Amino acid sequence: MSKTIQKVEGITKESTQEMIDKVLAVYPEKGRKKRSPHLAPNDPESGSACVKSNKKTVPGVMSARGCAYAGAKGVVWGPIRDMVHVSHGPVGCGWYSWGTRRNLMSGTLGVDQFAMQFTSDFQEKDIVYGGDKKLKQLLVETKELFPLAKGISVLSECPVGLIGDDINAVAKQSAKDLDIPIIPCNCEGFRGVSQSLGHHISNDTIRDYIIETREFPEPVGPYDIALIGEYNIGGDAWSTKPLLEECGFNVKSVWTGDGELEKIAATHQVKLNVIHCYRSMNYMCKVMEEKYGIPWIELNFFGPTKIKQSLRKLAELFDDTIKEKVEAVIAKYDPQMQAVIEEVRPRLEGKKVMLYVGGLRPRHTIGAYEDLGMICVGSGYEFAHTDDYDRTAPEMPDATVVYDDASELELEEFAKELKPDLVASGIKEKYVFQKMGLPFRQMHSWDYSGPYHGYKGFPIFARDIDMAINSPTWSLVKSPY
Amino acid sequence: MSKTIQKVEGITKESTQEMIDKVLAVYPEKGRKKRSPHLAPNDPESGSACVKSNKKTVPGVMSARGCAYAGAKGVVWGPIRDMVHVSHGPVGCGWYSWGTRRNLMSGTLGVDQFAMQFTSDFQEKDIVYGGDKKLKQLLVETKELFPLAKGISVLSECPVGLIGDDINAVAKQSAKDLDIPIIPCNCEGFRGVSQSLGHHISNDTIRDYIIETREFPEPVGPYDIALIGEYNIGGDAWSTKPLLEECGFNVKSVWTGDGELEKIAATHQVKLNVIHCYRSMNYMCKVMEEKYGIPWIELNFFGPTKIKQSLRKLAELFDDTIKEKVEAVIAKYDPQMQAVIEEVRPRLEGKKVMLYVGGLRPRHTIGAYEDLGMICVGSGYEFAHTDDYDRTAPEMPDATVVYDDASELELEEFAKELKPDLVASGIKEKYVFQKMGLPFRQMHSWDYSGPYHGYKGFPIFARDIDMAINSPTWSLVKSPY
Amino acid sequence: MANNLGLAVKPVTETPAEEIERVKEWINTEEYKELNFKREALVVAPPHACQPLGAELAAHAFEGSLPFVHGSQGCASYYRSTLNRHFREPAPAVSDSMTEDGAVFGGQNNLHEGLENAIALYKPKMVSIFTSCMPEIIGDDLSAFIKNARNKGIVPADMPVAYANTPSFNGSHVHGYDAMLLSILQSLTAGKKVEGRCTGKINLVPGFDANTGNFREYKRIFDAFGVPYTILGDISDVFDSPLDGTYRLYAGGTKLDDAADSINGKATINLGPFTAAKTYGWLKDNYAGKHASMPMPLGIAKTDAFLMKISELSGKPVPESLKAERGRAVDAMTDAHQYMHGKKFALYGDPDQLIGYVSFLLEMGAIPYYILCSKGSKKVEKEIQALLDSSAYGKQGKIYMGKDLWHMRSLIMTGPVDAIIGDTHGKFIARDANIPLFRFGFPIFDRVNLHRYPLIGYQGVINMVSAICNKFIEVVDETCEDRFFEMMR
Amino acid sequence: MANNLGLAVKPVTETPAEEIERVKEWINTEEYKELNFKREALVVAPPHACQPLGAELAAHAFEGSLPFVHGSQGCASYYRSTLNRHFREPAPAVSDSMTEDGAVFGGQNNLHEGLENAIALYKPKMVSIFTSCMPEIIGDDLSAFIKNARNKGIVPADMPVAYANTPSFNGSHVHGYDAMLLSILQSLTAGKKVEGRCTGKINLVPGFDANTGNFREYKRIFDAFGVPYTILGDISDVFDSPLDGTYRLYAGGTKLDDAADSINGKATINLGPFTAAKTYGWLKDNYAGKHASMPMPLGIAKTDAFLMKISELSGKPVPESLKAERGRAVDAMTDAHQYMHGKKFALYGDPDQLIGYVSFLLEMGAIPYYILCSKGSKKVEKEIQALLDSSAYGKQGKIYMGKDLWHMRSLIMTGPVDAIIGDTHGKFIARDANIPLFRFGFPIFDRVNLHRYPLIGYQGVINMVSAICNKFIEVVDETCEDRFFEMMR
Repeated sequence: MSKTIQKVEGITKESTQEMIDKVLAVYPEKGRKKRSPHLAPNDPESGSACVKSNKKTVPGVMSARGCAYAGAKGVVWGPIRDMVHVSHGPVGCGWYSWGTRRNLMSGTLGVDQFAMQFTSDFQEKDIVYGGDKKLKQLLVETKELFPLAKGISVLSECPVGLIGDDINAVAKQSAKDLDIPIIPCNCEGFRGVSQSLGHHISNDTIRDYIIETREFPEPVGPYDIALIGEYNIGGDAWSTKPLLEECGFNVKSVWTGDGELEKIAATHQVKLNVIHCYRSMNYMCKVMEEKYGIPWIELNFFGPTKIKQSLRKLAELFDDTIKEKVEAVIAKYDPQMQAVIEEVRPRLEGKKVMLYVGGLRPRHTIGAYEDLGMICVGSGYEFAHTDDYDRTAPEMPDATVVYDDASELELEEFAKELKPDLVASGIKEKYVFQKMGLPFRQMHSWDYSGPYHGYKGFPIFARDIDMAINSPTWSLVKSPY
Repeated sequence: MSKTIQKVEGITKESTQEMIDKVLAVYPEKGRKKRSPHLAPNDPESGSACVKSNKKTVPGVMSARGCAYAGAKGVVWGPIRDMVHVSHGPVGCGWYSWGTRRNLMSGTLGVDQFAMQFTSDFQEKDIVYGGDKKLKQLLVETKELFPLAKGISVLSECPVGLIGDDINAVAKQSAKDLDIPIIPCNCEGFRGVSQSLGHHISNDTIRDYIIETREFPEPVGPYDIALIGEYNIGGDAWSTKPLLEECGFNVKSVWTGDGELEKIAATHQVKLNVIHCYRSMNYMCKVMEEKYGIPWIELNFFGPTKIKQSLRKLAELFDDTIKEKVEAVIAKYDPQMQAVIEEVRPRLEGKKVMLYVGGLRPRHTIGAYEDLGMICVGSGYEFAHTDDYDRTAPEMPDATVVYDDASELELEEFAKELKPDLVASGIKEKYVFQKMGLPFRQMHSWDYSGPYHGYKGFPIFARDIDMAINSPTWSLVKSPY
Repeated sequence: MANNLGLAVKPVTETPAEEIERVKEWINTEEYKELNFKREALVVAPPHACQPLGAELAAHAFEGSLPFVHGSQGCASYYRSTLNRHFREPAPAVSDSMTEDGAVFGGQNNLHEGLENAIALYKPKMVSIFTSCMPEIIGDDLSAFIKNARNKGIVPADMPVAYANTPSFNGSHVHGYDAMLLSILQSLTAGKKVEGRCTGKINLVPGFDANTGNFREYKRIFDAFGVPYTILGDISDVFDSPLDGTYRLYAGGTKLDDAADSINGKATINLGPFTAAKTYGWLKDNYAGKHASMPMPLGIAKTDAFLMKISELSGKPVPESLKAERGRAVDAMTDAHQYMHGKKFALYGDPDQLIGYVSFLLEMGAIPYYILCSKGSKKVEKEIQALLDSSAYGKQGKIYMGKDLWHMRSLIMTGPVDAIIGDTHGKFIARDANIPLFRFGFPIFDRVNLHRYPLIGYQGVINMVSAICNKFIEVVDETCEDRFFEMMR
Repeated sequence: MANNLGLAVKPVTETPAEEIERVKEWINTEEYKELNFKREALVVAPPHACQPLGAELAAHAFEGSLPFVHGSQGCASYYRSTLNRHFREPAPAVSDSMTEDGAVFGGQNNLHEGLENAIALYKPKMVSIFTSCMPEIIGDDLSAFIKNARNKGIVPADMPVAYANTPSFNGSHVHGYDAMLLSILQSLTAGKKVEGRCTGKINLVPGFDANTGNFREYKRIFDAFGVPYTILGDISDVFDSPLDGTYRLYAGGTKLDDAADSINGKATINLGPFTAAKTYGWLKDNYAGKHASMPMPLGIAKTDAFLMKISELSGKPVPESLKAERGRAVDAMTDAHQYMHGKKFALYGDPDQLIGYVSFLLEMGAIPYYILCSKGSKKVEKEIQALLDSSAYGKQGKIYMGKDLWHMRSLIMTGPVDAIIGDTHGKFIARDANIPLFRFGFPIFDRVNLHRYPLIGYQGVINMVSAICNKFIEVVDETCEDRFFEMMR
């Protein structure tokens, strides 16, 4: 998916570095030294990361990062619909992550789908005397009140690790007693530097407790694949899964959007893992590759250009049946997508977007904006690693600014300098930029819209971007008096 | 339905007359002379009217009365659901009477039910050149756009009569041309002294254009009756009609609540006319009695006492089959009604109500209040005749005030003097009394509740009266500071 | 067979169910729409009332003014109950109860007797007389009748009596309001003009508007400016009076002295400009000070213009507090724009309000799709068209002048929209089309308190945004599949 | 069979549809309810958050105050996004990003480095520090850390630094608010008490309240009295700032000087009284002037009491304008009582708000049927019970302390009510029970602007009446048979 190096008028390595230096000047020396390696002009030619990443957040800088628990509960475990996910510890963590990620789910709440907040609601006495006994009791009650739950995840919050509880032992015993998978996940928020470790820990628990505990009753077929790192935000999986099926694949399981525990557990049987969000699930892809010899491929489902490239790249791994179907699918949808572009692009041509998100979006969405005629003038990740930035370099125009774990001040100053027509970031940033009069879309939650993935998603994405940038409300910002 | 003469503590002929004199003193001499015969203490023993009625309203007194058009459109014709009722003249009259009477209807609006406002929307040029031509065209358009309408009524507004249009000729010709009954109703608002003449004129047009134009296909049975003067306010007819049916009758037509033109047209075939609202439809009962020998009986469907009396009185006219059914019905519902009374009466015992309404309610509802333990301390009609007041005298306690076509000032002053716990009157009075801190129910429209008729209605009536009087909001009226 | 009336007797029939189904579908078709739009004589469900209703509203708007209907008492009952139902408040008004003999002898006797009684019973500070059909048809000479009444001593010499001809077969409630207001101002200001005198106040003429919240908002805005003002006329206390155990026959209204002195005002702003056109014409010729006629302040731009006009006329800057309110309203619009952007609306109502709603919708990126005015004019159409032309979101807008709600129904059933803005009378269409109706117009018979929430000004913008967007979200919440039922919206 | 993890391998199964249907019905039964109420360890869908969230709200409420989370940055992200979503506004706050090594070395280094950076980057006038779990577990000594920071010159000598221990395993957001507020006031007023000085102002402590409209309403009420006041602390401009092209990191809040001088106030009114109990306890001992603790002014009676208290403390009569507002609110209640009378409500939320809703509902003749507080207390229960006992409409009311929304679901599915009053989290129950949810609580994630409409005071009464009654009417309009679909309601 390489492409020619793009330039943006007025943006040079020097101008970008100057902009970076200007904001760094505000920092005290120590802070400046720490932040400096995380900010740099992009060098697409190098094809590799221009910034450092996955380091501790500098204290006091107003970071957008979450924690390991957030990565475990919000990202990996939470979307599995047929399990009860217990936020083990004080009430807050589960409360904040209750219904706030938009990983949509099928099923009936409290019956065979469990999107409520389950918590052990630690009190002072649980801190003093430990929470293991309470956990044991809680698991019994969960099984009793929610008999159709296929399993229970126990997601530790900070106090659990700090007071030395042994949830692993409790889970083991209770799983036996209750005859139901109970997965202890030591994802205390203080672990690691961001939600990223939460993903890793969760991947590890899938490896240790889930995978290969089930098998599909039907024989394995040549087109059996799994869709990994697809969380069904705003219904994304309900766009991508049918698309892959239309291309001739059997999508045996989705990790973990609208996910089902037993299908995830049987994923060791598929022929290929198709991964979308590399950051949060590459660990398990690698495990499955090593352990079961399952190859994996990274795709991009944003915007017709990337979708087309991705589908063809995927088809390359299969026979002509698939190749023909993929071409037929492209032939069917591409004109529809072009119609969308024709409608919207005249209103968006040349508009500049600045991205700051998590997961795969800071690089994966660039092509979709480009499909709309837009230019990416800055991008960065909340919790990425070097391999993410390596992959980002070729996607972004030359010398545009890259920021890792950006502080709000940095983003503000960059926006003031770059004057983007759109900022695409998270809820914590949204109203900051809107107050500045800058159009904004939440790109973690699709701003309560979606899906944005696949051919079903692109027209919605295009409509939303158009609406955000061209809403007449922006012309009202400046008072005439 | 006679009863022993009731007394109200503190109310004597003298006290009432004093109260009347006090308010009359405010009038200029001429006005006082005109109003004086319309205000008097009740004399139940006399069994006859103590006031004059059906006279011109005194100019300038803030009367609650409507006009002949209101009596025709709002009361008699409007509720017939399968006809188009054209308000012929300027836009207003039809607009004001559009959906404001709560005569509920079955059917689908614009298809086989026509509760919209149909108007010829007179303009200056229609006044100058006459509206007959427009009417003719309008009738064609009506037939074309509303093919399922069973007929069209043309209800004249004031200008029509004053400019000398001949709607009768137009109706006659168009009825022939379009092959559909078209009923011209010369109910200009300036005719007569109140809506009462509108009822009469409408009755006359039914006589002249409708009755005996249809016949029921099935043979006449011994229990075939018509329900006259039941307008289905808030669904009243959907309580009274099934009740009569439960008693063994075939209710062949209802005049005119949720009414059907052709069934009304075949009413000359029934064995008995049961009339509820005597005022608005006694004319046609008398016509049917004279012309077709159909007897009629006045009943009262408000409150279990009156309902019971009414049903037995009705049964008296029929054989044992009916008598047994009526007793069975009473035995079934009476205990339910007593349960309602037991629940509500302790909260209403001894409460005083002042009535000022139209039609049959100023006398017919008294028994229902009494069922709840309440006392009527004043009553009067907007547009009654002497026969109404004759019928009222025995229902009201001795010496309580009777007012005919009361002015707002009179009502206000009487309320200040009598301090009723409830005023039951119309929308124009409602907020006046509420501002005085007096509980109030609209008793033309059941205050957007209902039904109030029959056994189905009484529990709702009881609940509403209880709610109105005992709403805790009344205790908030006086500020503590 | 013929009956004894000489009419043919047929059997009672039932319309076959299939026939009903057929027509049910037919009335939703293009074919029906075309037929429907061919109507020339029949008017079905027009959303406007007649002149005297508006006249009564104007008559209520002045201190101690008793609305007096010269005509049948039935007319008065209709006007009063309309106002009762809309405001859920008293609407005290009298009539002189003309009947048949009026047609023969004219209405002078009724008028005189009525005035005598009304003044004795209801002790007004002024009487505001307007006409219903009968006297208009028979040609009563109100001017002469009232002169005679004065001569006969029926009306105290110092009691102002205004009178307006408000024929129901011409214009709508809006025109009646204009006529009555004009007469009231003429009668109150007669002889009050003092050369060189300036009250220092700005007169505001909002025209027919049955939203008491709007009036309170105008006052709050002037107070924020610290600019003295006189509203001509002010219904806010009249139709939003306290419930405290005392019934006030005259619960508020513009003080008569203020109204009289308004002729010596510093400036006069007419909002509308269709709603009080005649009055404004006269004011411009007769009132001291500067004059301005401008649209109702609905939406941001029109509110900006209003505030800047106050600023210009008063010489005071727009206060910071209002500027902050502006920012908060724009904030609310921006935060919610995604719930309205691209949504199609059908609108109907009085001309000036329609112009305001169109302006507001365009500011939100919403599409005013059908704009219907049952008593519009070429001028109104031109004004709305100009607005539509000013925005990309106005391109699809179609204007229907002189059409009614039965036309609107055909439009919506054949070319759907997302919502309707109108008054209570649109609820049947809204139900048939299964879309929300936003009750911003008059009358509102089926909701409580809506007239207490201003639609004008920046606060009005927030109120409209809230009502519309929250309803759209609610519809999603109530109608989506389980799997799309979400915590956040 | 066992896999290479040593775990048994079973086939992938599908839950049979009948089984799903069975459980679907079962969870709505009395049997399930009983089982559900037997829970001792598991908590499902509790409608309260943890202390630091409340602390952040308090920390935002003062001019130039930067909320500073001593703990993991993930915690800060959670608190901030909750406030972002509720207000649709920025919520700038920092954390000192403690990680594993904090457990070993304590959090002083993080705190110091964080303060240094935060002060340089975000230039606060004060820093308001509160804790999430980690430092609470490891026992960081904030007091010492901050002293050290001052000694090391990390914090300017004249910059106030407040700090509160807000353990998440204790109390709820309400208690965190209380703790932070107390610390802010202690730190701002330290050394500011001047014998004999009186600011002449009334201090108002509204406690945890995420309705900016309420705060504006408090201010409007004091202004109407003409009584000077200081609100401790004032979030109204912070979370309802204009969109005008300028981002303000600190958009409002109680002025620090005013807060400092509040210790010399004429009087202090604590509203709640559960929401800021500790703060009030300290204020009573340390602040000059008179003190009063009273319920939130929700409903007429509690607003009356509030106004009379202001009147008593200020020596000024309740202004006529507010008395008229009272009358208008009572008018609105009376006009609409029939739409609420006898309707059953399920309520949940914070104690003080629950007390207010119960009081308001009883005034309307509505029935507070289930009253649930997931962090209640015997004292709260007693207070609510006393209210219920005071009215015939309270007889059926049942109070549930320490229960959650999964309990509430069982209650409602087995014993129906007409509506729920709560926050967004109740929407799933409302959907299952097919009844309206009135979002009067916190947070509101799925509607716009609701936090801009006051619920307190007389205007709040009108807003609650309007929201509730119009929704009930709407439900009738939307669900009735055609033959009961009417123009008037």
